[in-house]
Amino acid sequence: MILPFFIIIPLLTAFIITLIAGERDNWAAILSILAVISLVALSIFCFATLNGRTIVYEMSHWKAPIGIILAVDALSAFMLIIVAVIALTSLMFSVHYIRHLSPSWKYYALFMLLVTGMNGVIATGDLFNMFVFVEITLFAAYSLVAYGSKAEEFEASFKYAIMGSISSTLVLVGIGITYAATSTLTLAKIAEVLQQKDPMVTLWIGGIFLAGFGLKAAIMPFHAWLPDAHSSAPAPISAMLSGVLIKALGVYVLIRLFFNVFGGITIFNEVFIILGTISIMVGGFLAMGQWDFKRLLAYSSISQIGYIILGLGLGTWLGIVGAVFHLLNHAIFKSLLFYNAGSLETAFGTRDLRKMGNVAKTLPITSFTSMIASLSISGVPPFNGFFSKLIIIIAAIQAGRPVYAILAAVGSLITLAYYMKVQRFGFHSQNVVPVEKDVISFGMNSAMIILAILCLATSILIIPGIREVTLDPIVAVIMNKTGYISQIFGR
Amino acid sequence: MKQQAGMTLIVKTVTRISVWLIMLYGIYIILHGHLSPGGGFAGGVIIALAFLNVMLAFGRDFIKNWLNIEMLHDIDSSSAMMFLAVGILGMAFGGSFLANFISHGTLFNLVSSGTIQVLNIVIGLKVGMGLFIVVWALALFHLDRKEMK
Amino acid sequence: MPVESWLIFLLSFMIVGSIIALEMKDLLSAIISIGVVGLGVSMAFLLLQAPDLAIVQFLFEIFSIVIMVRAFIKKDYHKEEPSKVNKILAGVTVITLIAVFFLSVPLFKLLPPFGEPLMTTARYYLENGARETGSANIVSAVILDYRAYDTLGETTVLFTAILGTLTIIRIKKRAKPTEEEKP
Amino acid sequence: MTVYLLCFTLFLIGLYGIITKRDLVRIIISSGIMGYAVNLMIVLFGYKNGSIYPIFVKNMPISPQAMVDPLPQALVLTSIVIELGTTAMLVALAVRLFEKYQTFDITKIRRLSG
Repeated sequence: MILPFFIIIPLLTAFIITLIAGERDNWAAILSILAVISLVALSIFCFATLNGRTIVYEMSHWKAPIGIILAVDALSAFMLIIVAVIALTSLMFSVHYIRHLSPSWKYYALFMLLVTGMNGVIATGDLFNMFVFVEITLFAAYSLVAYGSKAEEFEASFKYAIMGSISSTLVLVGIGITYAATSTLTLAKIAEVLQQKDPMVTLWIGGIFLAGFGLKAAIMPFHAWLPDAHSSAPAPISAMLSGVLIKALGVYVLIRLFFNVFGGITIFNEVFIILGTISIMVGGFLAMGQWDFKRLLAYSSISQIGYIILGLGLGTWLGIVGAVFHLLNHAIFKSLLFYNAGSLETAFGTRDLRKMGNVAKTLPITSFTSMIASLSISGVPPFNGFFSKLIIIIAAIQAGRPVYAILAAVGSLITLAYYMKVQRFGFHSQNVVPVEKDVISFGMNSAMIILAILCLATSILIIPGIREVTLDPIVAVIMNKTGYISQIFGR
Repeated sequence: MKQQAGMTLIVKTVTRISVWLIMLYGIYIILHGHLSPGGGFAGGVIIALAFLNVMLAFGRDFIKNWLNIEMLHDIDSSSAMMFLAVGILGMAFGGSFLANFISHGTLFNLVSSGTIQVLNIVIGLKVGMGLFIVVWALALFHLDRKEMK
Repeated sequence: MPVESWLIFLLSFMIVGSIIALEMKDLLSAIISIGVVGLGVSMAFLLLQAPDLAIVQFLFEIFSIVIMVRAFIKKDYHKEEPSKVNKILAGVTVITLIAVFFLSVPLFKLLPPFGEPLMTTARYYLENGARETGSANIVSAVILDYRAYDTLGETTVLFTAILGTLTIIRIKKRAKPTEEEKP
Repeated sequence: MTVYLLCFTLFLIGLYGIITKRDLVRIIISSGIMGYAVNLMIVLFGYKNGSIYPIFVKNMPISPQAMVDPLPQALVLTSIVIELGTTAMLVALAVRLFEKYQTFDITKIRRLSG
């Protein structure tokens, strides 16, 4: 019964905001924060009560192949939690940050539509429905990227929109061919029917979907739009885009399709491993050459998504644990880093690392949290990023692919190098740049502190007793294709 | 461009009559969505095109007085909300989100098929108002820039 | 087969039309050619027994042409000379796309041939749709009852697109000053 | 079969346009072409030889077996609406870009690089 509320709550909030819009911009902020808090509670409740089952909700009261179903299992619930938590911190950060961008009610309405779209993609069990919600998310994202009405924002948004339209068209081709081949749109039914078909069909459909959703996940050959879009958007939106959007629309959908629906075709695993490794290396090298903080972070996202894809491609239990764990961690620390970038931009009016200075004195919280995030993302022991990267590297060795393990380790060193560069030149340089006192509001600071605490706290997920109830059910869902089908049809 | 708002007298006279016919046709299409081809999306666009017709024939200033753009915005968002409300009502009365909970009536009657007709009307309103607002905004954009120069 | 040959004729016409639209120097001619291609799509829908789609495609085509003409056909837009298409890029793209085309020819053979769809779920809609939903138009029954959730999403997409367009354009709504940042 | 391939050709022409054209309007047009091709392809997949439209008419008994597949039509209806949304948004962006840069040429719109 609770599943439709994941869509109803944010959608209703967006509609109410547009209706009462006008002078009451504060209402919009309060309403959306309330909505997102309820989503956090709902998603945690959902995850806690799952116990390895799949909750299925039949929309319009029609059974699975006839109507549309919502299906939430451990993986979906996990993604819902990530979306809700990052959205909450992002809203806390936004309240002050977007004050100079006039009519802010549109911002909140679009933000809620963004959340609606991602929740819809994650919760659905129907291929075409997934496409529709992907479109909602992308439309909201295009307009939010262009929200500041600066020339380069329009440019980034246009590029993003064109890339999005190419990828959506490819996905639609895939959907059409899937329908022609299987005559159904329910994911579980497709999985069942494709098992009896020529594997060439699966291969072909898979190739189209890999190109379509790979564009959205910004895996290496399809990455060109990401640095522009993610660095031009307002900081809280960059955090949403980099932190959750490319995961919900890209990685989550790829997992769902390639493990639960097409599962069992090894060639895709090889492709994932190779693309993942290329992403790690090239993203890392490109990030190293950047002086624009947000652009550096955007390239770093490509590199970190590479780790997730590599872990998935290994296909072993350990590799997938690492991938899922890294997905969570990356959402946390990349969002935190984008908030840092946003608060530096508020304080110094620039994103160029060379023009910043004495951050540690003037903005202690920003400086401290960015240190934690940088250490996390570069994989320094007590923080969460270390564990997930370590697991992926160990998994690569165990799977008998030492070359990829070495490359992943080198990628980690590159990450460390460019985050040390950020710390050295951005935060601890000798420049003295004047800053007004108290430019960073309470909401912005608390958003950063919450995520910094989460950076440490999520490390405990890897402790055996806790891992069994958190990460293991997710991995079980990913690895068990027949389980996915039978759970949905209730057999 | 500016000295003459809209087009010639002939166009204006024809538009005065044809707008209502177009709109009537749009409403017909919406109401018969469950019986014949068409439905909310097609009918909504027809209504938007009727407004567009007025705007092209009489100019932007006329339509500002003729239509309340604020109200169009409100209809746009409230009809989207009504769609959601039908869904939630379906949850309350039909047992599932967006369930068809109103009596279906007899096949081929004008008033039949429960929520399908309601949703057609809601979509028609939403599409009609929403699309007209887009064209209006694009037109106004040029107007704004011209005034600035 | 008459339908298939008509479709081949229409599709060839559309291919020519879209090449003209892409290669035409003048913006207005390009937009009008694409409109003609859209009307071709509408006719093809009619041939394929999809009157709902034919109406919607026809109307939406008119609408997008109006939007494009209104937005792009201004006097000051015609001054500039378009920069030359990069010959090497164009050549590589054409070769790649031709390769993709020939690679996918055997793949289309794996699908059911034209005119013989599988229709396993669709049969249910056709046999029970009118009785279960009370709608004589089965397409309406599918979009507003069996798959009403998709249509909710679709309405939301349109809502988002409109809100987004307004955000990008930034007209002054409710007398609130918009700030104009200079590039 | 020939129909599918012609439709695919239309799709590839759209893709070619998006990749090679240097003009915002042509890029928008190309994305439209891709959309047409996909919509048409999905409806082609649902066509059944010798069948009629899936609408029952009063006093005219038609067997459900003699109707084309309604589901692709429902999907394409959605997709057409989404296409229009994309077009509106791209047009709005292109107009704003023209205002900022005074050009539609994408090679001259290059503030973001790298």
